[in-house]
Amino acid sequence: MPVAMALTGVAALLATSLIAALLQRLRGASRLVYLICSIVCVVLLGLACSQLLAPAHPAPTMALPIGLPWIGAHFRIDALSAFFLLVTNLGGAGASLFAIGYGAHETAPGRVLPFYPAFLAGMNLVVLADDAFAFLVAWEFMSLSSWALVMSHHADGENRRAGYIYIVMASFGTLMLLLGFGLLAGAGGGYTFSEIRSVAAAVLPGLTLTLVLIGTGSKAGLVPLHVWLPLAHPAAPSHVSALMSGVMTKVAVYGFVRIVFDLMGPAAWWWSIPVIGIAGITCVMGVLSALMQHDLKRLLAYHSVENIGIIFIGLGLALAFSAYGMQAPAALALTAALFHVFNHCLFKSLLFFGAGAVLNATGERDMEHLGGLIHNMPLTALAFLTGCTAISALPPLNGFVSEWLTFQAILLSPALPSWGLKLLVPAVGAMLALSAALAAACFVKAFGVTFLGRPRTPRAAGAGETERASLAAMLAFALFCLLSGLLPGLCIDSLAPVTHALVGAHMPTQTAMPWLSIVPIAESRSSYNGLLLFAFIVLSTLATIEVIHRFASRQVRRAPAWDCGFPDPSPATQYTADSFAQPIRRVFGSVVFRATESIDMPPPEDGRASRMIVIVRDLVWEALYAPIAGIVETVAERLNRLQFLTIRQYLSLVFVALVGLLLVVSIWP
Amino acid sequence: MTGAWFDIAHMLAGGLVLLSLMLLYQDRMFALLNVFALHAVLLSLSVAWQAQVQHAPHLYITALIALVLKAVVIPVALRRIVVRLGIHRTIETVVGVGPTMLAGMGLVALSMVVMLKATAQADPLAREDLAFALSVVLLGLLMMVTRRNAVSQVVGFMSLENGMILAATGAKGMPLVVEISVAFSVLIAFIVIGVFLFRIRERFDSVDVGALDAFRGERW
Amino acid sequence: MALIPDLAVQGVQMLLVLALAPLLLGFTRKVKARMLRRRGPPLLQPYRDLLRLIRKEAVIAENASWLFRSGPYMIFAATWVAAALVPTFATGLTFSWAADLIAITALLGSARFFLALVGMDIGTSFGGIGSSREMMFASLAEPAMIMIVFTVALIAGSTQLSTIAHFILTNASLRVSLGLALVALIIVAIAENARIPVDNPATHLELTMVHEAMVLEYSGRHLAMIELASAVKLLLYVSLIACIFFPWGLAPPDADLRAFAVGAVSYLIKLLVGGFLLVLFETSIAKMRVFRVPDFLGIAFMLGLLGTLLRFVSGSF
Amino acid sequence: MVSPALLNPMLDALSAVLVIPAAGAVALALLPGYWLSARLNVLVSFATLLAAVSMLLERPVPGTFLFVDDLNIVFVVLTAFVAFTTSAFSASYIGHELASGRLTPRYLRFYHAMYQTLMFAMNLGLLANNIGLMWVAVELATLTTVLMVGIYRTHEAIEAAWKYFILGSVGIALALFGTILVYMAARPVLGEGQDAMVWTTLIKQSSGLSPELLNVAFVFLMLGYGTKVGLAPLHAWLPDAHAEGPTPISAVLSGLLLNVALYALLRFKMLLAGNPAAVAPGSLMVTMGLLSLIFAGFMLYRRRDIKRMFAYSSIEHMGLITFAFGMGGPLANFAGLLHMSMHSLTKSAIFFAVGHIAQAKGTQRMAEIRGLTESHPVLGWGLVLGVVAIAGLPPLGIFMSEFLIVSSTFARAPLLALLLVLGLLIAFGALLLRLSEVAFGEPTGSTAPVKASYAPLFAHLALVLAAGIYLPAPLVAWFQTVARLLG
Repeated sequence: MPVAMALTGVAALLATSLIAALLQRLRGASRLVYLICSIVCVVLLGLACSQLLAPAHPAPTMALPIGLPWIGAHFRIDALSAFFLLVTNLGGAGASLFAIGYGAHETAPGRVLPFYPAFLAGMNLVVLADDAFAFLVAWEFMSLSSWALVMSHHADGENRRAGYIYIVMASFGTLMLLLGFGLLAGAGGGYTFSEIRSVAAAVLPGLTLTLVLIGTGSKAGLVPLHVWLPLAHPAAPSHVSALMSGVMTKVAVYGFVRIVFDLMGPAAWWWSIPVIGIAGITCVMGVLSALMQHDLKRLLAYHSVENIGIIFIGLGLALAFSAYGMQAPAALALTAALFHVFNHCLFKSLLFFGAGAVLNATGERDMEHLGGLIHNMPLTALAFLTGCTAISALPPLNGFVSEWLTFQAILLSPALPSWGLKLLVPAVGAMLALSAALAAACFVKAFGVTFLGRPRTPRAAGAGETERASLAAMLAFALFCLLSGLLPGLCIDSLAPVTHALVGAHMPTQTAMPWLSIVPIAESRSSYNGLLLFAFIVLSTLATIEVIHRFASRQVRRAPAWDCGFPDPSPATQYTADSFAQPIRRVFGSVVFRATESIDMPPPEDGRASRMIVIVRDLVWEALYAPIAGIVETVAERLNRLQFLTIRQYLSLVFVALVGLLLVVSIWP
Repeated sequence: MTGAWFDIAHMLAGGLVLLSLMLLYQDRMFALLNVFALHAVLLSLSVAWQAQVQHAPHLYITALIALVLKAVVIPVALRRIVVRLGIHRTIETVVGVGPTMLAGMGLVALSMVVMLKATAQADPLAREDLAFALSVVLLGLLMMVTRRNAVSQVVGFMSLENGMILAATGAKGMPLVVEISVAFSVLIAFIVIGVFLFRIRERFDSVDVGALDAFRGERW
Repeated sequence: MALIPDLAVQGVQMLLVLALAPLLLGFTRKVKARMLRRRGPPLLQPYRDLLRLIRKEAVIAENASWLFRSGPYMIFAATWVAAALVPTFATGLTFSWAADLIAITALLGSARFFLALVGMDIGTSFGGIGSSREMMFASLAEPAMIMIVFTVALIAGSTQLSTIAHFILTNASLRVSLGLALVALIIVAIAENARIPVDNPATHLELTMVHEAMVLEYSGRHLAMIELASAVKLLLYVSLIACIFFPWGLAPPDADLRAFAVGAVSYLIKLLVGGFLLVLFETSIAKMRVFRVPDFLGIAFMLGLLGTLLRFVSGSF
Repeated sequence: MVSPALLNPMLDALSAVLVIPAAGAVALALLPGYWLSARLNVLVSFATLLAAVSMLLERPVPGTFLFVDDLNIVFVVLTAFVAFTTSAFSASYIGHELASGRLTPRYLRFYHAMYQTLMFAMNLGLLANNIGLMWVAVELATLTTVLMVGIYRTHEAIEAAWKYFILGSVGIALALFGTILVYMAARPVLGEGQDAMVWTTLIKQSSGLSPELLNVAFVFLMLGYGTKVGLAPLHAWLPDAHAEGPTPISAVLSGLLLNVALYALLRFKMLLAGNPAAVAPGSLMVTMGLLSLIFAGFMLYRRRDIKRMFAYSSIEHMGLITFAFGMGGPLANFAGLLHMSMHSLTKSAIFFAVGHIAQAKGTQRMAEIRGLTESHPVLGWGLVLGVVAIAGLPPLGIFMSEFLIVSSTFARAPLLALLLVLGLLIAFGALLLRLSEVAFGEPTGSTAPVKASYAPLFAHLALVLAAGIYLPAPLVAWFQTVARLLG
């Protein structure tokens, strides 16, 4: 009974959080808690794998007499839930393992330990839930526990603000989803997913789609609902940031896939247009904003926005294809999206781990204060570098494979009959290409400024390698990145049941291909073989080294940096994060961020240093959120006068109400 | 019942409405109190008449309460309050008497419409009675709303309550009328005592809102 | 098809690109010098330079990391592999389907990624300038390249170079989108290879250099690796243009030796023509300011996007 | 005429629920010494609770004055329970007030007597089978609470009490007029005298009553009892009364008295619902509910006094409940009942926490209360949990009712649901904003530990949590029957 097992795991997590609440004062409590969490996650991971590789038909379900009384709480593990269960617990296990080392440095364990397992449990429950109520409860519980984690370092006002914006956005999204389910379930209140499925076509599909897009998008971080994300993710402890960025956004994607592909019935072609359009904008906006950051964790958080965009491009394409009954392309697009979900979970968690390790070693999140860490933290640097390469979609790592698949799906879309899509898809393809290139720039900046060069502060110079457990987590994830890049066929094949269930087809079996290369449609059309490429590169590298070292010189002399003849001793002359991004800021920023640079040059006689002022504005916030806040403020202020009336005036309110109602009654027919 | 009975009840009720309008019109404290005493007397008369008509002796108690308490005790008490608060010269009305009167007329019309429309099949006495009662109630409320002074507002409330009693007694055979009138008298007593104890003069409507903010416990 | 000969052909191809790359470089220098009324270095000078560099000891800054030392080899290897995957004289090589055009682009991307990183490793201001500008160029050149790939792929219905070449060969006809793609590809090639007007391979003037600034700290064998890598990259782009737009003479899969010979000869001719045209272009215009380069590359991007759009809208373009 | 029913020699549970608090009030009025009286207060409340629960087991037969049916027993048990826990809370709260000298023993004796009188009045109002008697009971409850709100004798307290008193009296008067009109409507059908005011007979004959008269009557009743419920724009008394009175009274006001008024409203709604010709009362309730919800939501933003803020949140939730009952239908009514009980428990729990917090920090001004989770972890997290619950976050009970209300409404009237969601969001934003200031950040004010019994607070929260996760089947069935009653 797999569902029962899964629920037991969840229960174990919840129990852990209770225990943690009681034992938080104990020494070694954190190790214990994280150990338990990682074990539970590994177990759930195994369960998910077994369900994904050998899906049971029909999907195992289970109903508990909790939740809505006359419905109860339904849980189910089909291929889709199994896949996301896998992603969730993979990330969970990694984060817990990382936290075994990392958590020791936690200043306020009492505010992290009780909520961490609850957060994991919440995410698992979302994936397991099989009725609207259970789904929403789990969904909001997930938000709530993560909010508590964001608030764990509450002394900092910024974090409090982040937490506040986060929880408000989260419950806004939940309410939208609630409305959406209200539409799907109808007045009768048929809240179980099976009942919703049984309804042939959704009423008001446009409204439902909008609500779902807002609801899940606000959690996943689609522009313009992403504002909370770059605030909240960095505010949490790093292993939690890893979970929020690497896993929780994926749970949101799960929500979208589950509702739109599974519950809403057959898709209409125009559904895909808003999805694809928003996704494209999200890509570019996300990566550009990431480039403007110099806070390492915030950069990573913004970059999650970009990856969410990539995922939603795939989903949108899949919607379009399946709406026109082109099942094979739909399967390709969906596979691309889901594979990218998996990959992003891997390397984004990895990168946040790295950021956490750096944070522990130096106490700094600001790249401008870092640098040269590769010398003192070689292994962390290696793992982080792998993550950077993977997330920049460079072969032979995994990030490239999923983006390559997405490109292949785009290349199939001219066959779509709709003109709107004919115009939209290439534009979005361009955006995707653009954001892929910018991502590379972004991570050259991230790695180069943080790990390379000379240390910019003593704290950076005095950094030391991080704990063994944390290292293990990072290196393991780096290895996964490499493996799933070299053997993508395995991952793609294991996604087959999911796509088959959702769009009625799956990609050709990849492991059957010669030399383990992946072939979306036909070998003559396109194919890619990461393993071979990797072997090639490694071999030729070794060969070159061998040749040169054997037949030519191998001696090395260390000397001061050349630097065109006049090296500068001060590390302050290095390129900083901001100056690295300056060319790109000048190319794109002036449009997207209204970025302005001004130089304040003091007159000759006064001695202060001249300064360069860069102003980067967040137009989304200014155009959308600030006005809303302003409106609420003004209305509240206006209405507030009613608090200061006199009794006579209050009486006159009553009087007016009475007379008004009497008038109504008197003119009532 | 014969027409005479009916007409008398009718006349008494109508008289009450007239007196309510006069209350609205008064702009001197003592005069106001006098008119109110008259109001109470008229009420007790009509209640007694109803007791007579309906052969409901317990209504006499209500009439008695009305007479003793409202026509004598409370006006006297209020008079003393007025004296010691030194407000016997002033009546600050929010809007002028003219508009107030007009509004009063409108309210009477409204109550007529509402009631006569609503009580199509009830017996005529009850209908008229209810209509008048409602207009007395509304006029009382109007008075509370348009007067700044605590005492005159108490008067307004009491006239409103007279309307209630009128309606209650008009409703033929209604039980608990006595209890209700007693309960109301307790209410009135509380209000008067409140005015008396806490020197409430402006609390109904403090002109200076800043003082009120302090009371609201906001805006320190 | 038999594995051994195919592997042999593949090996020949790899060695060929390695062998021809410096030659192309020398050829361009020579021609350029001639055009500027100079005698110029001998044709084989690049080989000599490389050999000397290899023999020299490598001088490395004190704070160089392992990345700095291993970088050049990785860059070189990635570029070399990418070049080996582009059909030069014959299509349908054994490993040609190991990576399609997108993958080749991405391989060059990873080479650049590491180049930019090693540029920042020492922590000098020049390295920073170089890397940041390089990435800025790349952020436009790469999408432009992808757009070109889209256009071509939509025409040929494949992203496999062999298939594309074959398609162009079999039903050759002038196409608007193809023309757009060609122009765009040339622009991208110029930018990617740090040629005038985007960058000047010959200068060490601080404010103008981009590529040179990144490799400023390198010496000895490391520098040789990077020089060779850039030479190979130049060759790669020339042969890429040749393979996509002028595939005539390419030996078909499992061809006989004669076909291979024809292919080799025609390839050599294409290289010379390409190099000559490049030099002609370079000598005829001046280098542009760094912040005009985005406009230059933007043109390529727009052309590629236009081509793709046309293909999306109708198959006849 | 009330007396015979009360001094009924055979003490069945029904009269016990009334007699025990009445006797308790007398005893407490005579008993000196706060320690003893506080304990006695708890004891009496517990006895009342027992009596109330016993009514669940076997229903007393309805009399002409008092009766028990599925609807009011919900309220009675809830009232008795919250009254009991609140008395326990006040036992630990009042001691501090005495120590800090805000209250003298004399006032304390008065306070306890009044507490039981209030319980008596509320139970009477709930159990009354006679609409006149119900009215008297509600007025009695009003008077007692007025006296307790003003008990601190500060300017603010007196002002609040006075405002409450005046507005309440007017409301009561309007309610009476409505009651008279109902009687008038019933008289032609049921004849003169008792029957025309006895609930059980009224509801039987509801279809025969004159619809026009009922419409007018409902206007008056809506405004009259609505004033007590605290619906905008009749709400003015509520925030100040909550803010200035002793915290146990705030808890009782929010948790119970509002419910009693709402109960009266529901009774008359059933009456109209039973009469096909009458105007549907739903629309009026929906309008006022929505108005109160959104209005209170906005008002929350500018609050500086912590108790006043939660008073406004009570207005908001009362609006939501009224809205639900106005929508009607099995789902919405069920949700309304659930929400009402959840709100009583949660809001009183919040006031328990707030009371201790105000005592610990020596102020009610939120600007001076910071970082509670640091300085007073138990209280702070208790408050967080309470606010999270009241804001409607799962897995706590209020989420379930809000889920049902919103989703069922959206299927029937999308526009209303959107307004509803808007109001909920606004209120949510305000509550969480204040919470993140009060509960988190650098602690300010005294960090001296408070000696307080957290049992009532966490008992309520535990109940709310449990209800959010699992509702026992009998309770559900019972609520469903009541929902059906409400039509």
